[in-house]
Amino acid sequence: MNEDELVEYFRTQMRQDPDVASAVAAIRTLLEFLKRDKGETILGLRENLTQAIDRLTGVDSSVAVSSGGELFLRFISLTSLEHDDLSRCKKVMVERGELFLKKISFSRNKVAKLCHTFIKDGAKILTHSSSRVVLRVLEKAVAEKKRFTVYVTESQPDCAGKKMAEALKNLNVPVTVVLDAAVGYIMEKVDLVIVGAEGVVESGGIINKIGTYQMAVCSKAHNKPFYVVAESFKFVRLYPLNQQDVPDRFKYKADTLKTVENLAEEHPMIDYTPPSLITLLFTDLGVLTPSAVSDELIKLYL
Amino acid sequence: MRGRLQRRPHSGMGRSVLLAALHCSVLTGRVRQVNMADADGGGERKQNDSIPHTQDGTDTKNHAIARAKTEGKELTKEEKQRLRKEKKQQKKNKKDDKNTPETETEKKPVAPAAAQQTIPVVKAPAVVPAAAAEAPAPAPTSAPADKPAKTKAELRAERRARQEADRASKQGKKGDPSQPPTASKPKAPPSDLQPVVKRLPEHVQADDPAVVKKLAKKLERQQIPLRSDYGYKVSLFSHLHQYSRKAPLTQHISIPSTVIHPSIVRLGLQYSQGIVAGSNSRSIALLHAFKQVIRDYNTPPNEELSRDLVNKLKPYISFLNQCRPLSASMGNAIKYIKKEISNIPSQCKEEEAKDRLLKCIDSYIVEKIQLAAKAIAKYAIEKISDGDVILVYGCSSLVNHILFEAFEKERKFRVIVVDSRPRLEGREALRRLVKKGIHCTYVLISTLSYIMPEVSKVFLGAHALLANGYVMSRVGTSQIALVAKAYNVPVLVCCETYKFCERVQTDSFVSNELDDPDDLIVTRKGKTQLERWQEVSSLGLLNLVYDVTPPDFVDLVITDLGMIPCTSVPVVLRVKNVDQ
Amino acid sequence: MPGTDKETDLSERIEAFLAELKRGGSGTGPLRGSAETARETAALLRRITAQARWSSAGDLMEIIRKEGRRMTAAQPSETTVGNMVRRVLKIIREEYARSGGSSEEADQQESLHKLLTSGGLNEENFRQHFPPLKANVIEAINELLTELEGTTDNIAMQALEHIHSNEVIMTIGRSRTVEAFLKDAARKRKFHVIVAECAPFCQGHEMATSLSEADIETTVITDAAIFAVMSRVNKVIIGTQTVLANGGLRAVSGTHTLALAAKHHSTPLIVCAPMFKLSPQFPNEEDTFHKFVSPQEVLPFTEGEILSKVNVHCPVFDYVPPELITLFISNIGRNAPSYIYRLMSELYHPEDHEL
Amino acid sequence: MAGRVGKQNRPTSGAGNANRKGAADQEEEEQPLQAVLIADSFNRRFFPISKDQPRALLPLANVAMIDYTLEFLTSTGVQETFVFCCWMSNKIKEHLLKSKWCRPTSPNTVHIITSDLYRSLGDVLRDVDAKSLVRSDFLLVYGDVVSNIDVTQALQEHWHRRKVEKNVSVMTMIFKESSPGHKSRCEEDNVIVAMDSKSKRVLHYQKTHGLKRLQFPMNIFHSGSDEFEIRHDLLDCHISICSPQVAELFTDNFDYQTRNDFVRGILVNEEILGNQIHLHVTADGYGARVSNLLMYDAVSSDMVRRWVYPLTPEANFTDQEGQGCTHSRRNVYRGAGVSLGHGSQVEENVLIGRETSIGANCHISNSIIGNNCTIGDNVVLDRAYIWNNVRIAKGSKITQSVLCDSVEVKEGVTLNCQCVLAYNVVVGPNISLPEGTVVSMHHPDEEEEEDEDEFLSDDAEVSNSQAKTKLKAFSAAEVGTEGRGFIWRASSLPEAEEDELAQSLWGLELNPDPESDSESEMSEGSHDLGSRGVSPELDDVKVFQTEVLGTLQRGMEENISCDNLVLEINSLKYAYNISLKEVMQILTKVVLEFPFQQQGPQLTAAQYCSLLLPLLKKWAPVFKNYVKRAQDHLDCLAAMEEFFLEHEAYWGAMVKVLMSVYQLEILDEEAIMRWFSHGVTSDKSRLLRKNQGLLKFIQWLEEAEDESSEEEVDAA
Repeated sequence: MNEDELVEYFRTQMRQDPDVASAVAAIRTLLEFLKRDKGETILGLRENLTQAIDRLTGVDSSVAVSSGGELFLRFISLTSLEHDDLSRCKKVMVERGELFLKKISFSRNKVAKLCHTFIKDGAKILTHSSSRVVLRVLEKAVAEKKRFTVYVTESQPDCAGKKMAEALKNLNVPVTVVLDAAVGYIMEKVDLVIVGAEGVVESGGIINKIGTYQMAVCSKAHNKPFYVVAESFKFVRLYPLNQQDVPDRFKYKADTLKTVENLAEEHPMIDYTPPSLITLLFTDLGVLTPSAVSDELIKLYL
Repeated sequence: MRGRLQRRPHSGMGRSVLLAALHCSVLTGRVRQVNMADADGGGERKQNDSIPHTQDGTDTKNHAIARAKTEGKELTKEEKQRLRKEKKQQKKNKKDDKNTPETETEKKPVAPAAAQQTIPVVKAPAVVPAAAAEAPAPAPTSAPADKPAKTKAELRAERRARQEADRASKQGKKGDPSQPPTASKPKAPPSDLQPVVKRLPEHVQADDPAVVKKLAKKLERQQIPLRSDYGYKVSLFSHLHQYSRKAPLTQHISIPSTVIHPSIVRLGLQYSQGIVAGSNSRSIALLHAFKQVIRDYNTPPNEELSRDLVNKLKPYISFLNQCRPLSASMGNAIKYIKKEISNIPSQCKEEEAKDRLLKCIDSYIVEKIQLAAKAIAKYAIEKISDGDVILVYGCSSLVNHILFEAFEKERKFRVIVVDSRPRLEGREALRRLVKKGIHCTYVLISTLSYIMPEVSKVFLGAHALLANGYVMSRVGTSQIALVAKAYNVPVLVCCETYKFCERVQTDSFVSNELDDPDDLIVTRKGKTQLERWQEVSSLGLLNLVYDVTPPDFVDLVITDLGMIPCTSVPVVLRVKNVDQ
Repeated sequence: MPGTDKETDLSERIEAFLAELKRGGSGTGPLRGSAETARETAALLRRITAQARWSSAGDLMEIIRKEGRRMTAAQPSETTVGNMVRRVLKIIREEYARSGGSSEEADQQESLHKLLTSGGLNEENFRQHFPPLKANVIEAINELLTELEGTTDNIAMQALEHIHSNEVIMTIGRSRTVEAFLKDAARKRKFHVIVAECAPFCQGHEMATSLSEADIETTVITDAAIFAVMSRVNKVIIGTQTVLANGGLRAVSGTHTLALAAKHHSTPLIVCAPMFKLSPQFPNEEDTFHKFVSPQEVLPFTEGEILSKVNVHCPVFDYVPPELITLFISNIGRNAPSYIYRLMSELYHPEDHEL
Repeated sequence: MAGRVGKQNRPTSGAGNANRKGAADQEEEEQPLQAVLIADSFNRRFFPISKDQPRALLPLANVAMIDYTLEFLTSTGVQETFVFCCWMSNKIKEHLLKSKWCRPTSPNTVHIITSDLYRSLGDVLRDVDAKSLVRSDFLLVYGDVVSNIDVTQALQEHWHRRKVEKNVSVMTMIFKESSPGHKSRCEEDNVIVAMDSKSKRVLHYQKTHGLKRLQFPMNIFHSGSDEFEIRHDLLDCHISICSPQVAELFTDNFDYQTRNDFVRGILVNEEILGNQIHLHVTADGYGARVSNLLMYDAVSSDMVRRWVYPLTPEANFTDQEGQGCTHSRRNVYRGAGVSLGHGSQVEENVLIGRETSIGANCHISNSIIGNNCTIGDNVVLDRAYIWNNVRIAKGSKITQSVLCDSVEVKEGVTLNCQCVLAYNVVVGPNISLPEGTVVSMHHPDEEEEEDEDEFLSDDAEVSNSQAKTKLKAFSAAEVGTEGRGFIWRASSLPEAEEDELAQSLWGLELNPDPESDSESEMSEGSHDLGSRGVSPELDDVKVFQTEVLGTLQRGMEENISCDNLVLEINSLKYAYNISLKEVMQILTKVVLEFPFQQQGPQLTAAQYCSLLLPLLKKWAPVFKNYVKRAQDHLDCLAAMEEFFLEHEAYWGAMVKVLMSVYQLEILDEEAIMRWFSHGVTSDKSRLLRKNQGLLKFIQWLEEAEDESSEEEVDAA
């Protein structure tokens, strides 16, 4: 399976169900790649996979993809430890991979189940941009006969917020789209903030659509709880100190990275929200305090 | 009938109070021994007298040092000379006091017996308490039998007192006996007329024996009994006095009171019993009492009113201060009166002078208190919008007034009344609001953080606004502000400008007031935990009266001059001083 | 037949316990200290394990879950009950695993690692039957009980590490743990304790009297004076009713104010909390979080007609967010609030978080 | 059942025999505490509701009342309870059998004893005695008592008393302190009690309801007790601790029907029998009996406001499945599966039963809604008590009403205060029921034939009435076009019935008359002041009067300017919040009495005048200040008249007084004329008007007037 096929496969994955997280898509692709891979040695296999992952991140620069990729690699290496015989090993890998995919497909519901109890009847919720997980949580809450109103930031440049608002309207939840600049204004009247995340970093902070940070700062200033909902496969081994420290490959679109040489003029697509601003993270591993995140990652990678 | 009598300066009321006092002293063994204590106290005082006057100087000096200790400030030059002045002043006092009794006797043919009693009193101070102490002797009473008698007398005294209070406060359109009082020391005024209020008052340096002794001496000169501290005092507050409500000052007053005007005695009793409480009602009551005094005053021969009257007021003031430390508002009121008195030209006729003073006082009440309240209400109502949930604490007459006004203006809001032990003044506020038909919720201060999320605005009353922008108010106010800040709820403080005060204070310790510690005792489910706290040496009860709220908790101060930030209090003060 | 007799006897005991819990704390929070409750619960569970009919660990866990649910329902505010049930469940899991030979007690916490490595979705069904299991479980529960006995002392022992001589310590209400803690310290050091009375129940008064008897210089203040006095306090030591999963507290009302005041004067806030008070509950505005007692406590019935027009609330508990807390002192050591979640995962099995 | 009985005598084994009465000390240990619960009210207060359901089973906060009572008994340590039912006994039995009380594990064994012969409390207790059910002191309560009082202390006292002097104290009644005017005080059982302060012995006991004046027998005053209290601040919890003798006594005197009879009886021939009744007054704890719908309203709201803690709605003490509900801010309770439409406000003190669905933009406050109800959009509920399976269509408005099970309210119906819709009634659409309407599926006429066979008891033949209802048609005018049900109009009943019905549902005076509560306000005012000092017994008006007097006197002596006087008086006015009218009357009175103050009461009219007139002149400004509007004039005159009516001797002076005030322009002639022609209140005042001088004066006035005013006079 050459690179173009790979990319093609990835793209189709994304296209076929728009509801899938890019990380999941990446993992699927890699699994496919693994199946078709002709490598003899485990080392070779790793080589190819790493290349493939780079390729994918080249296509979609989101943190999720790379986190997915890393996870997959880790998974390969872990399993490869158990069996030395490649062919058997591959078999195990494949089935476990399927299993893994199966498991993480539940994760959103798990998150929803954990989180909806924090939305009390008549709550006013502020959310940023559009996040599938957040949407799922709110769906759950509606199913629980909870009444709440939602403010969604329009979230320039791609106006993803509008999409979110639409989705919520269909649930007939009263929803208002607000300007990104209106976060400070609106914060006063909301009860809690819920945002998704593209990646959850080791510090327990998150990387998410640009504008999340300001929202977090604002909510801190108003002592409003700031909740993050994210599946565990978004955990990524990365420790940004501040916005500067976030690698460019995440900050900017893949193609912009290729085309533009002076990034100074470019708008970053994501920002980093430090753990101190986050009240709680809801993941399929349970409700975590920011400090618990690194714990998880340590458990996984050490 | 009684109504008439008590209004007569030298009969009726005065007597009834004193009777009450006597009864107490007759009946309760406790009191008797207090008297005894006084008696020896008297003896010791005699010694002090014998000490040559230079003593005074040293006294003042080490008292000054003491103050330096307590307040942690070094003596400024002008303070020094203040002290000097005061020394002179006191010498003068002596003279004045000498001839006050005469004046008394002259204008009191009604009770010559009293007059006779007085003269020895002046000569040998020790006799007064002694007499008081002997009084019980002829009454070999069986306690139970007399108890009712005593209580009745007390009752009468206090009923009168309370009515007085109501009247005074109601006249202030905002009377509520339950409003928290203030006891900030009167600020040092510019005019050098009243050394009494000029010094750092004794009631914030109870820990300095020199000062205490000095106070005792002064009082005795003015023939005012010294009130003895009660119970074990918490180490941090040993510089403050702590009195028991059960031992009112009036118990020690010989009958008939020679120096203290009955209306003042009554007022004192009301203060010390907390019947008149709340800075507004207290000030109004004070002003009315002074009106009474002035009415009954007539200038002794070869004295001029402006001088003599002021001197006459002095013992009264220190008496009241004994009953309960003066509040900032009272301080300002006194300052005002004294100024007015001193402004009276010497050639002016007595009658018209008195008339003029009375008018001044009335106008003070009207302008500074009643109209101020109106103005504040006008501003405050703008800040109350429909659907508001307003949190109030304790029972501030001003805040209540505002809420009433707002309610009459058909504003739709509900009120959360927060209350705190031991005074539970909130209940009074609650009753009033509910009676008016305002929708109320009632919680205790401990559950503040539960209720706060519902609240949209916090309205607080104040007892004094200090020059550094701190708000001095009923203890707990600062806590409310703190929590409100934590929940981003705006905090509005309502305060008339006559409560502004040049003093500065950054914590609630330096100058505060301790109320009767017994108030803390409660009985739940038939058990009284603190019953015998006196006997446990290591146990102390702290019944603090005030605290100060740092300006950064307060979003807005509503005064009769409009809405200002805490920080611009000094500005207002300057303006005031200019126009005064 | 003895079996049924035991059964009825058992169920009667359970009922009695439930009834007690229901009436538990008509006013001043739980009538008995939560330590006691914890012990009783554990003892009862042991009895159940001993007397109830069960063949496999699965059944036992089912039974205990069932009873556990009822107990917690009986007095939602008394979280220790639920915690004990969880502990016991955890014990059963462990014992089961051990007798099963598999040492998969390494880490039951759901984790990414597990997500990747664990083979298959098949959950342990605890169906196998091990004869010695019963004995082992009971044994383990006994250990738990002994641990419970020790908690207060263990905490008290650490007192001297935290209290230096003649400092001013503030506490609120009455916590037996804190009481022991301070008294222990008082044996060596002189210091001054300020107790906030915590109206309307005024447990503070009891606290003060008992401290002063151990002649510690004690001062009782009203709740209103907390902030005023805080500026002179250099440590705040409080007990709590529950430690929440996020490191926050569910403590007697007034504590939040106290904590805020402490924060404002940046005074360290130390919480003495035995492990059995850790509860996997989170402070969502869930309705079982608060506990309201009769308004009688606040506004007497004799207040008359205004009562029908006034709403009086008397919540017993406050939520204190973790950021206001400096340190936890538990019977197994001292932790920062951020570490609580870890303890949580050690004590309880994630699947038992909701019974 | 057998099993239970077996269990029941396990704890009480050996103590079964009833001849060991007295000797309370032994009994304390050995005897289990017993209780007699009467699950019948023996009156028809809840008709027509109680036609379909016995009162004890009516839901209060979605729990049958009897369950509260049983829970109360159990929590106070009662181990054995005898439930006596009469009306619809089978229903009660059924209910109890499937309740938790009859579970084997229940700590409180419940025996159900049914008979249709019970007509009163008396009958029951006689039966208790006959069956000799009770072995020792027992608790006596009704099936509709809601309480959380802990009676253990009372029990101790009771036992102690009985130990000290054997069998003298037969009963201890439990009362709760609560000031008059308290919402959950039932006007009907307002009692006034004279009790010995120390021994708590009842000396006199009287229901005050409907009494204008009270009298006390002399003997209570010179009875041995050196100190005794007469209390009206007590709320009867209808809980009493009885010794077994009580039952016997009931057997002995067949005329005892109610506890009231009993108490009165005991007290009357206390000397003869030497039995005493005691009182236990508790300050904390809650106890009340739901004796009518007003009380139902009060108790329900107390329940929701948590006064009966720990018996709160969310506690689910009956532990039935799914009864549990959650409690959140401002006392809002929601059962499982409750759904609220958007924009619906649940204000405060609301309990919503499980599976109930509420539409959009509703506004609900202080209400209790049962299970499985359906409420449409834009419904407004205030103090509505809605039982189970009720359907309310959109746009309805319900205030302080009771809707029984499976009632249906169609669109746009308005229920005004104190309506009652009994079971299965349908009303609407678009109809407004006037205040106090009672609608039932039973036709009121059913009553007549029932009335013969039954007296006060609820038990009645329902079967035949069913048939009747078929025949009768529902009037659309009354219950709406689609309505089903008959209005129980008071008029449709004979006189006796009428007020009984009026009583039966909503207590007596639906809203206590203003002055009564105003005065209670006043007393409260003084009371709370008392809390911070001493409570004055002086009534404000009096004080005010003396104050005014004082002021004026001083005014005299120190001739203070009138303005100042006015200032004084105003301040006083505020101080005692006296209305302007009163001020004027008092002022007038005071001034007129002033001469007496100066010279003592014995004055001739002439002297009096000579003294008074200068005063009037002096204080004219003061008067003017108050006498402005025409009304004031009249009031002033009225006051004068009043004064002179009291002092006939000075009628002569009156004219002069009037004259002077007229000349001082304090009063104008119309006013005087008006007063003269109209003001007649009593024949004495008519007499007054006959007074020669007055007539002259009036004449003089008339002459002084011109045409216009003359017409006026004619008109007047």
